[in-house]
Amino acid sequence: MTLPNVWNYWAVVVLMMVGLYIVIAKPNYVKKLMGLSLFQVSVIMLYVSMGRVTGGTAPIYILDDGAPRPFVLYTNPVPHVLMLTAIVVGIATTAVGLALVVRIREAYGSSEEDVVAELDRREVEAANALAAQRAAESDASSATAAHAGASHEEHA
Amino acid sequence: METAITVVLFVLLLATAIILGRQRNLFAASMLTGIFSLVSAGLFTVMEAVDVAFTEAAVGAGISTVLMLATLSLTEDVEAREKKISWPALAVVVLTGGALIYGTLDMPNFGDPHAVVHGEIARYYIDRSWDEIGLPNMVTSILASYRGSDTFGELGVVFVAGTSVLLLLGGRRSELPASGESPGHERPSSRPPGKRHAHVREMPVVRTVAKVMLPYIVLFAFYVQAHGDFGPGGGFQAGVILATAFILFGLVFGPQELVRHVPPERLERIMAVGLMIYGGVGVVAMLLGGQFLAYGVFTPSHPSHGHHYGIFMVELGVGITVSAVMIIIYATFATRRPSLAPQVVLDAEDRCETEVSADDVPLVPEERALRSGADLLAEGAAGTDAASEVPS
Amino acid sequence: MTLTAAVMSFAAVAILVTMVMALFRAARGPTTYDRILALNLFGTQTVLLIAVTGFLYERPEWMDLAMVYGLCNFVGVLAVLRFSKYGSFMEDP
Amino acid sequence: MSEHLPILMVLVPLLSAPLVVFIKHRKASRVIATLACALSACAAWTLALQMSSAVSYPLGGWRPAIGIELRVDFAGAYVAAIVSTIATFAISLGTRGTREDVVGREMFFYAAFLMCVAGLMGMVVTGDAFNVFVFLEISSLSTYTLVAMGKERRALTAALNYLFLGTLGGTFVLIGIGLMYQMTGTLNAAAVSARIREVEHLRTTHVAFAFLAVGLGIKLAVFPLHQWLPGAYSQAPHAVSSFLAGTATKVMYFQLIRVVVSFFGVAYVFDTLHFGDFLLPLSLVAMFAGSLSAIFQPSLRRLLAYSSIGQVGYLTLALSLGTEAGLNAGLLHLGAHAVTKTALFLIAAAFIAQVGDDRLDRLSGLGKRYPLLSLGFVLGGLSLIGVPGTVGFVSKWALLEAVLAGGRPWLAFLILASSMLAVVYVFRVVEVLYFRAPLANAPPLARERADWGSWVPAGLLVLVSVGLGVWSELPSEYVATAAQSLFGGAR
Amino acid sequence: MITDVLHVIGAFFVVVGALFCVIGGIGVIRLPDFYSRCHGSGITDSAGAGALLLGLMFFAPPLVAFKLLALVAFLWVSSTVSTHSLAKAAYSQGVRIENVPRKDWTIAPPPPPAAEDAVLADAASAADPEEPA
Repeated sequence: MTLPNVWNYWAVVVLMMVGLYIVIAKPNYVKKLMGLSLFQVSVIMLYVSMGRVTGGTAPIYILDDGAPRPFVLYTNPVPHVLMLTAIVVGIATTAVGLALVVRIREAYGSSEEDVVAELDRREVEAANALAAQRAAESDASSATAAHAGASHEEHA
Repeated sequence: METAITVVLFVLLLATAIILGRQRNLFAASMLTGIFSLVSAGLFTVMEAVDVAFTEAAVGAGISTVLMLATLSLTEDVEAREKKISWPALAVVVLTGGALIYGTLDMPNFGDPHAVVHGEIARYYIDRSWDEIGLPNMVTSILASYRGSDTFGELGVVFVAGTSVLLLLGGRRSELPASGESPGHERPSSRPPGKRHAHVREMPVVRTVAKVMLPYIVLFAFYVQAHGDFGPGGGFQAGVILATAFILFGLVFGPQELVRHVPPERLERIMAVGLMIYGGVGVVAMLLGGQFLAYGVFTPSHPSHGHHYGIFMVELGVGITVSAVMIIIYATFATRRPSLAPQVVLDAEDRCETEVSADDVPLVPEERALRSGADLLAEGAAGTDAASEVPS
Repeated sequence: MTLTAAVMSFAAVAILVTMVMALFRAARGPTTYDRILALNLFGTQTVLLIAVTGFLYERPEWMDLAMVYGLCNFVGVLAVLRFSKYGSFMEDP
Repeated sequence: MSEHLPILMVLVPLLSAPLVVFIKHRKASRVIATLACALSACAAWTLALQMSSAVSYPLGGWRPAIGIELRVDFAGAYVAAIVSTIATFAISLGTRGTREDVVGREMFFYAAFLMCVAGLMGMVVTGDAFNVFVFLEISSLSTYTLVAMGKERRALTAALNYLFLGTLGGTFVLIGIGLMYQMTGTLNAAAVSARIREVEHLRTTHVAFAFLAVGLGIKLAVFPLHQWLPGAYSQAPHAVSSFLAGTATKVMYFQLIRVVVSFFGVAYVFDTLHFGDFLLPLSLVAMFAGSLSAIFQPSLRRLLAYSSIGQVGYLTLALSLGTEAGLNAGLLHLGAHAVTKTALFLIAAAFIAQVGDDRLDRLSGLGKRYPLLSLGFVLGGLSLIGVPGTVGFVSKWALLEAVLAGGRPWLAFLILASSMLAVVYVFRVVEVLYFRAPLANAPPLARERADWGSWVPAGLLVLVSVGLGVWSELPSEYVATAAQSLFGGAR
Repeated sequence: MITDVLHVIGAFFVVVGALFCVIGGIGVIRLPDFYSRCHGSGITDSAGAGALLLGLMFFAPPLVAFKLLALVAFLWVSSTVSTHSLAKAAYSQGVRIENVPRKDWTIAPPPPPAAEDAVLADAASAADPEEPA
């Protein structure tokens, strides 16, 4: 089968996968956000290389005294328009992510995902232990109350 | 010649991405993100995508690097864990990459002019946008008029980003003079107490040069805003460059000075005004009988003039909101009072976490190894500049 | 190959070689300042590369793009000095 | 004025967000926000009721394929009406359950909420592939921030995890749209479905659909990709968690239906790609795993979050049948679950307002103390299970009919079995509320008096869910025409 | 006719600028310590960029020539300032010249003659590896 000349796309796919790997594998939140912006920039490269026309100039009309020169080969302007949006979405997500990382660093004392997950797990464990302990106490006290023969309705 | 430059740039990009992945010193990593954006913008230029290169350079190399560095000054600047391959991540990556490569097998050749993608609407825009709208830069005419609602949504995303950063970090701004509950308390900077640095006042060169250059950068931003119709440029790029000028001011003269000159309360209103201008232009078109954002209705006699007015107003709204949001985001990050919470480092066996306060001198051995390890990495072995490796 | 194309491609090759040298210094540089210096050099070379390729493709209006590169490069280096512990900007809060 | 309805639904919340930030008045921003959602709901309902056929609104005055076109069919109007109504109910809760440092800056909270509503409404009405991505990003970005506004510090980690997974999902959708554009050369839904015939055999089209499905799957919290949902729904402030529970996953589900039906075409998706065979096992696993883990959750909102994952399994099951009856059941269940789950989250919010915490051990014995609230929860729980007389039954019945019509009776048995699991976790809460003695040493209740602000919306929605159950022909008729118009007898 | 002369002068300046860039690049690699490397990078910013962009002006129409002039002015100002602040930061952080291990040429090196030529040859080839083929 004849392989189309698509090595450009393969190079972009490799960059995308490096970015995706950093997002999934690295525990540090700031490093993850860097991987995320890497991933988004390479998706932008995929779009732009899709719109490329060999020999075509940038999608700006070449004007000969006021009128566009006829029969000029332009690259496809539509992916460029779409990618202006994607770049802005990327920077917006990175800014919100970085703000969250700063808040997490202040609340937890660490910006590493495994440390934060560990602290969360301990917090939930402590809450469950407290609940169990409180339930045991209330059973004991209600048992003593029942034992003491006070038959009236137990109010909160 | 073009494929040669493309190959070199792709190699540079891949090298930067891999070094970025392995680099544990996050300052170096954020510098590498800046380089990655610059080189990718170079690649877009070679691939004739000039507007995209413009925005990627201004946003990627400019704003996002500065934001990451500002975040790192508020959090740790060294990644904790050493480098080890995580197999589940590799599996997901290989799976996704394989699917994408499988997808490229049926794609048309790179740069093939007869591909389907250049047929339909792209052919229409290239042939007709000069007669219908009359702007030399096709990208701006598509961006603002044909697909105007996309840009309206995009401006909404920028507005949400500004609102989010204000909601998340707007609270604890460090007041102007060094007040706050513990004026004496030193920020637990990782630098040893002995090595205080010269205050910025002692760097007159940078201050005067910044004062000289700032007006020209602002002038350049307005040029880019107006030039958007004829060449690469437009509302987004102009807004980002204008914000870069204010960020430069904030970098050189200090964030308090920036907040004093450009109070965030007023910026928040300006942020909202830009989006309302964009929406307002659309609503006026509706009131005049057309659909939302139908600029042709403004001048029924010859619609292309209506498009000129509409696109100019819309780009103005975009420029206002984008610059206000970028300045707000930078000011919020830079004036955020660093938390005094000690850094929590989990013991290797994850049994107990050692509450390590970064500013008590006797650092935990493992922490010191980590710290000096990073310095060693940064300062380089072979004892060169040994004096500069200050005992932390 | 017309004169301009030959000259421009020679300049482009020269700039790419300088970029590789800058990357070499960035990778090996003992102190972090060497890395920041290499970043600065890399940024300037990118500005020149865009200017030269602009002429190679007869699209001279790319100079705005080169201007933005220079601006971002300058702000990037100042930001590194302001926020990193290596900088001397850091005011005492 | 009425022909502008499709854009007004999106524009009113989208423009009132900057208005709220511009005015910067704490009390007024809440009134404006509620008014904006109510106006958007009125626009959606009038459009849904008075439209005879699919409405097309060309933005910017350009003809559909060239410019962006808003395309609202019966199903779109139905989902838009549900989303805006639930938004009005949710926003009336205001900034309950948010962090204390939001106090001075409620206007930003309302602005983010309005942008989230506008994003979701935009996604439902737009007919252009890339415009879907833009509105998806608006709603997702504002959702991450709103979730981070929760009281506890765990809301921050929930929001950041949601950001990572959600952005990966969004970028997968972007890749899918890119590949689809490369194959068909156009972005408009109708134009794409016309051109997809010629490129059906190409591998790039298969990969494009795969990426779109996985991306929307992440946003939809389909079983293996659902890790973000429990944390996000249980840590978010009350208004946000009840709004998201009712609408976020539902709009993504509707978008998946649109991708399958109006972008790629049912014949291609179900016959060449056998998408149904992938989706069926995933939904069955989701139904059982979601309900099973819901049983062992310590707090009420986490229980409801895991039950949502189970209910999403029903939705994807309905879609995987690939028939018009399946689509009808899916749309019906979308509406039923939206109303029911939002009512339950509102009740949970009311309990938290009274008790201060929604852990099940803190709620023990409150059946007698707050009979009205507990009754509301019971009715909501019954509708979740699908007991006759509630809206849940209407949709489960339609699902059973669709499954039986599809000739797979064992599926019907599995659906009933997973409904039994729903009975278990609903009864667990009922047992805690009614049959357990209140804790003697429980810390004092957050507030004694009934907090009517959070009780009224909850009560209203419960009445709606019961009412629709009784007069069940109201929703099922409308949805039948919607499914028929959307499906168009393709198979 | 006139344009050919302009192009020739421009080509000359572009080649000179490119060479300056390369020389600056070599300086950044081979110079021993940080401060002298600052000098190396200074060459590319001032002489290299200046000559190259001046050369490009000869090829450009008037408006673009003015843009190039603005670009040269901006580059000259910004890169010198950033190199200055970088050097100041390095100095305040204690980076000194004397702690760089330097080859002490005063000690008479007894390298065998063959080694001598090899070193010279290396130096020569390292000096201009980038002459185009």
